[in-house]
Amino acid sequence: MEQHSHITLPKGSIEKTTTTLNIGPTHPATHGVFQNIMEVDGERVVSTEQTVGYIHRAFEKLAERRPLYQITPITDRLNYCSSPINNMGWHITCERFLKIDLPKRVDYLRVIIMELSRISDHLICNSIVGVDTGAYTGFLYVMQYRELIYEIYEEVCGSRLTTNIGRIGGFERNFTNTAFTKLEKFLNEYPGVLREFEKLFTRNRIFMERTQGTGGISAARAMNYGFTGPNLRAAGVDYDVRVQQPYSSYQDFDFKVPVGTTGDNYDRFLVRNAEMWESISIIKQAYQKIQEFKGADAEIYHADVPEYYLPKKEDVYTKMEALIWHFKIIMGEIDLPKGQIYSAVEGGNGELGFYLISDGGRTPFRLHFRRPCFIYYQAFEELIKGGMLSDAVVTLSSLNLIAGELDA
Amino acid sequence: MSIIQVLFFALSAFAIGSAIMVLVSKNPIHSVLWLILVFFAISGHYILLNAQFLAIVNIIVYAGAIMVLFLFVIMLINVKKDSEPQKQFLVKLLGVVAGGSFLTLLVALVKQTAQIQGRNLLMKDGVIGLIHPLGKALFNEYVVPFEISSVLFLSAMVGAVIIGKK
Amino acid sequence: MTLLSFDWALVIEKLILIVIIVLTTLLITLYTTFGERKVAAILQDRPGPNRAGPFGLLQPLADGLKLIMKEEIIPTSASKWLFILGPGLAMTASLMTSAVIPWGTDVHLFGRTIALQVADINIGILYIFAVVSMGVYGIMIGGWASNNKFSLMSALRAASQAISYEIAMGLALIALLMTTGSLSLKTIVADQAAGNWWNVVYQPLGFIIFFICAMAECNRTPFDLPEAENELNFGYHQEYSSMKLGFYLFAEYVNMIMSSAIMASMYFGGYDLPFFDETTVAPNIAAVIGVGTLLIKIVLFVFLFMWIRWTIPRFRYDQLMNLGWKTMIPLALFNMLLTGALILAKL
Amino acid sequence: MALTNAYIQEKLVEKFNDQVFQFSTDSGILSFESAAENNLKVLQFLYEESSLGFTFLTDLCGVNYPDNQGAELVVVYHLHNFIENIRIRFSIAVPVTKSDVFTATKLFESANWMERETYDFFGINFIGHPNLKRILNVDEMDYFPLRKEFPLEDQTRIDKDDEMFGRG
Amino acid sequence: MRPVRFNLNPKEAEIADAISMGKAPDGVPGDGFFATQLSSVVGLARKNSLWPLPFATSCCGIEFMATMASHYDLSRFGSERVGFSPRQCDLLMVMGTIAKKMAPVLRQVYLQMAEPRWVIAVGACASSGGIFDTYSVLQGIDQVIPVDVYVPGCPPRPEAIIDGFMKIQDLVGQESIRRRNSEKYRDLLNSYGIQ
Amino acid sequence: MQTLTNKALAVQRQPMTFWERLYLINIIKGMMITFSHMFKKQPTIRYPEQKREFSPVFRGLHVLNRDEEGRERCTACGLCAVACPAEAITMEAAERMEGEENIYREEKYAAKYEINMLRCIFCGLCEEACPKDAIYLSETFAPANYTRKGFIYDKNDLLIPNPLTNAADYAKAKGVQA
Amino acid sequence: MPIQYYIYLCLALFSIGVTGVLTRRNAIVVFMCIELMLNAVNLLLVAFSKMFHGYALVQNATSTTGIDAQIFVFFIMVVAAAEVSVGLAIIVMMYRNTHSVDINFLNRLKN
Repeated sequence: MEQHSHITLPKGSIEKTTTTLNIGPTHPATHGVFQNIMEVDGERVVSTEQTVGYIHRAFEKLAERRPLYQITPITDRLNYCSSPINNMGWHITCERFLKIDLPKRVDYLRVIIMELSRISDHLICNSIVGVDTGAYTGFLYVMQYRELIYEIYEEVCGSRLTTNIGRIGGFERNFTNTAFTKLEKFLNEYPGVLREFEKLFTRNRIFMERTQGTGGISAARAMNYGFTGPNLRAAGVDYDVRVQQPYSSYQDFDFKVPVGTTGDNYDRFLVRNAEMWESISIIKQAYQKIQEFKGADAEIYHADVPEYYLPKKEDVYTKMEALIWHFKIIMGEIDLPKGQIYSAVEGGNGELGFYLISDGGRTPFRLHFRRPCFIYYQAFEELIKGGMLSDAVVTLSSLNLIAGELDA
Repeated sequence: MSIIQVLFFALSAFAIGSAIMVLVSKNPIHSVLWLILVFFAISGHYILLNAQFLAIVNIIVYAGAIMVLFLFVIMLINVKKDSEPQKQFLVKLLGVVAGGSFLTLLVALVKQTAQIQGRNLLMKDGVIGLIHPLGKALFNEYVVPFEISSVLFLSAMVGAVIIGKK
Repeated sequence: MTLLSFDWALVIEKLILIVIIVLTTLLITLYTTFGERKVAAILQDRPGPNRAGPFGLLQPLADGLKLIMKEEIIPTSASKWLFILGPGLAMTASLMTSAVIPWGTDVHLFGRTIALQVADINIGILYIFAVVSMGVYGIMIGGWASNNKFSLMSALRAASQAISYEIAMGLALIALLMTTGSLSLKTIVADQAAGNWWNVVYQPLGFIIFFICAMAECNRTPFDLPEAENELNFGYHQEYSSMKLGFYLFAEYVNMIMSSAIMASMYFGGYDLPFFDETTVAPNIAAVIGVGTLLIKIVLFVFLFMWIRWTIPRFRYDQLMNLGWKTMIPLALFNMLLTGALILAKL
Repeated sequence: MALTNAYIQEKLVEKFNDQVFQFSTDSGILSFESAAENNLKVLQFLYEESSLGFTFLTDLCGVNYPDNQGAELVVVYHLHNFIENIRIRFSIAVPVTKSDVFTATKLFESANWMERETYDFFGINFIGHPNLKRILNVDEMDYFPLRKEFPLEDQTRIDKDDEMFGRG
Repeated sequence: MRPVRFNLNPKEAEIADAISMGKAPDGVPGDGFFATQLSSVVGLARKNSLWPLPFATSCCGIEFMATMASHYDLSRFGSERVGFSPRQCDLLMVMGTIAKKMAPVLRQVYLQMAEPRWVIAVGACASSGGIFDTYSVLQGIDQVIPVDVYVPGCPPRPEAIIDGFMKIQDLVGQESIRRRNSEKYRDLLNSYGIQ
Repeated sequence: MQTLTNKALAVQRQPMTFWERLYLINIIKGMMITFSHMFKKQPTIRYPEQKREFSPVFRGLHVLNRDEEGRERCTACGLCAVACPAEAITMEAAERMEGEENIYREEKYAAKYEINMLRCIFCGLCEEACPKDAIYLSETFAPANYTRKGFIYDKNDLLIPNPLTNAADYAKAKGVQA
Repeated sequence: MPIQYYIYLCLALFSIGVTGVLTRRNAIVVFMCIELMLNAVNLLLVAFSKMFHGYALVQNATSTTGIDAQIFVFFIMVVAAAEVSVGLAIIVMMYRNTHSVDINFLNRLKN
């Protein structure tokens, strides 16, 4: 019929009943820097295409131009919610590569710092899940106590977030008594807050309904997607680098690896919460072990490696030999051994690996970071497909994607 | 002219003007909004006639529910202004002519009908439009139709859900 | 009693009353926004705004003046008139409710007896219902006119939410009407003030349903899906700047105050101060006490709204619908049947 | 049964003979190489052979050796067997002029973005990749920034005096 | 322990240096009394009601959270209503690295903001690129949008962020309501290619 | 998937009980928590009025140290500039002239010493790198400014007061309350 | 007020509705025009009810003559609401299937 002739539909448009939503890169749910181009049918997500790279900073290229000790500040900015883990992961990599053995006390101090930063990392993630389900107050309650962690960092290294904490071979200075007092304060006050936080969310039906059954993934799929850390554990695989390949004397501690069953948002939330409790227990054990060091042992805060660890300042001012080492280290004039190493630590959100290739020069020939976020953000589409738009938001935050790490 | 007459003519003009705007608006959303204004005008007439209950029900049901549904559907399928199909001018013209002659015919008819000549209506007095007598009538004499209409409504709802689920 | 009695003195009196009520409402609203920020702050262990004027009391004025002086942006792709109409409609609809609320007992001034109620229409509750059902247009039109997908989505959410919860609200009210036997708010309040129990005693379930539905109608957490900032980025008022945004933000608080006033009047005795015999004081003083009592009740309800908002997460769209259709409506029906049965049993 | 490096080597040689070579152990991790066209076969063998079971792709990255004529670009895979808790490193080399490598996305979903990243950084062309385009950098970029010949720095920077740093 | 603890001469910020200030050219009559009064009242209102748009991309965003949280509480300044809709905000707080891929987005957000708008670059990365002197990072956001206040630090402490915020407040409080219509302002925007 | 370790611990994920299904109980519990916070002491530091004590190792603005006789310690060796990952330090060396011994401690000194605070990431590596006890990070955080030029700190801004000519300020910089 | 006024008003509204049905092709607008016609009829019913009520009152002060018309209006509203819910569901379905709200498109039903 000719009167219909002007109603010609573009091909495929009859089937297309979806809307394209562009979420990000400045959408509140993406915490800044991801872009999700979502196809939604009403409120249901049909598909999504993730775009990343909005804060790509070329860490790997940068690291090729820097002597080892200058790479530490770069690792700070990988996962900035738990910078100390990155710092120490890098130091542990260097130490393994340079075959430096660390005194036990340094290991234990590192464990304390690392577990503190794991707590702060999980804390941010879980409270942001709370914020994204609409409850802002719990977030502010726990943020108060994150400040306690920051105070400890500040006491040890002088900075709050991008800590640049520790050096290859140990710490830059011994922990002061104030630091330990602050740690005790933290250990006393924190469990109560965490309990309160759990009470606010865990058994609240609205929260349970928002998170249960959304963003779930099976263990096999999660492994195929390269999940590690809490996200993999939530799916039911008890893989933890701290247990599988202990570093920094983690074998000396008694702790559990919490695992979930379905890998959904609620499981991730629970796993992170449980891990915080484990971290507190680890810190307590480590603190106890540290107190057992007495006398001169209690002054050890670095390994005795003059080639890599800066000499004492007083020696630099007075002794020629120390001054020479000082210059050599700072100028980066120490040749690295040839070879390559892959070393991993359990970062805030998964296996944080450092793949270092040295050709015998003074800077790494190539340094590659295995960034857990980058690897599992790929699975986002599978996680949220068929769910609601609101689920996508919660899933995004419960994956704990840190843009700095993701984009490197 | 009494205040009631003033109100009557104002509301009538308002109603007819808005109704015409319903017709001529290209954008269906505008049509909906104009139609809501028509309903308000009609509710105004009800109040003039002291049919308070009907006035308020008219707003609740028509303006508050039915038109929201219309708006909802239009937004849901998001019909764009330019994709709105238009009839050919001739067809439109024919439609207007037909409507106009229909009006003329009816007006002529009314003019000739003797029964209604010179009869007035009671404007603001009388209690039948109030909720009390209406409720009494509704739940005494008209209780069976009332129940039937509720069943009708329920079945319509079920039907709508079934159609929508397909 | 009709709506069309033209006593010019009465008209002037009513006009003055309307102006006073609207201005007072706006002033209270202004400070409710401030109160919301303060309450949130105190619940969250922080001081809240305290640098604008003494204790930050000038904060809402600063916000208002800033919003007025801000540039008006009407997106080029938006439909202009509707874009302006949206916030205006939202504001008007929310203010119109105040007409039927009895703010106190009669006042005697200049030899006249002035009722502190703009219009005592005998279908007051239905009127409230009609106005509430109009409130959603502001959001829908604004959201649609912004020509933004998030806003549109928010408008759809708002519409379906409003329609769904209106039903349960109405059913809860019907149960209340069965006990009071009147649709006039003035009568309902007067009955409660006359020494009877407050209606909440007879209708506890009905009150809870009404309260939840009121939260949903005001778009407050946990029902603030239309403006969920984490998903829809403030939804329908995303594209609004300047005072049009202010209107939307304001309308939410006006709605909140109005629904608090309605709840206070219908379930909590309105201007009735418990354990106090109003006849012992001069009528004008009694009226003032009544107004004060009502305001205190409103403030308490508003605080409750805020307290809930800053405690719990929000629903998801489908859960919201489930709650509305599968829980609230059956519950309200049950409440209605129960009330009916009890009334019959008593007779 | 504990899986040892020696056993893995033995199995690999048994299957691929001289197509896998350069076995070495660096910091406890067995590394070996193969020809570029065999990468998928090797990965599949490692994945599917029940006694090996390297089902987890830990990492995939590229390296550029500008001095190795004919093998300038290298792709390194780190694989992990969770149950036996052992890692291996496997690499292939391709020339920069014809950098064609088969994609591992069929085996590991996780390889998808890592390969895109490697393409973005080094320009290694993964054949069969579902969506091989730049991931971190802007699409308009016309070079592969992590190759050694390209400079790190933004050349337009004005607020720095390079001469003072001995890097000018 | 360090032999010195404090730097006694941190640089004072000269408000006259700000890009939005600057003297009126000769021959332009000053505002009348009423206009001046209005300006100052409006400035007072605006400075106490700066709604920030946190363009938080990385580390500084986390410190911004700390600034918003109970320990520092930015809401004391009347700014807790953070919005992510550019239309509703007055202050664009750019926190974190802006890569070249992100720069157009940032610019777009700036363009969408309603006048009057201010920009604060928080942290080394946003202000100058920081340690990321690399091919992919924008060396300071003032290459794409005009910046009113820079806050150094990587990331700045919450105190420093608040300090920067108060600098903005000073600026806002002194701004004439006519400034946004002035020739100078148009020239500034034109220099960024913004009409 | 078999367990990999003997340390696995399943998380507590019970189904909802009847009371939890009712929403209200847990909501009221949560509201009680928030309500109890109304009476808690606020940890807020009202910044411009109240100031927080920074730790003695805090990494803030740099200072250039002098020795007890008021001579500049810096010898312009450039180690700090090399160590700086952000390359924020610029310096120019000069030979000490006759008669300047009371100004400069070593034979070489920094004629120009500038730190770009906008570049600086306050990592503290320069402090560690200095072999002459000359540069330190202080407990003063870097203030914000309106222009880029307000962040180029030259020697005048960085040097601590001279103990001989300005003893009071020197004591203040040392943190010794006079 | 003479009853003719109301009759003319309602006729006008009704005719506008008729014209709309004839001239518009958008199913939703057509539907709205039908609602307009219904409302015109409703108004007329109320008007007549008041007319007869007025005359009945003269004879009997407590007469409720005319109330049935108002109840009829009430039922019309109920039916209209039911009709709209089904009708809009149909329109949505039609839109889903044809991606258009053009009523002429429905002609295809016969093929």
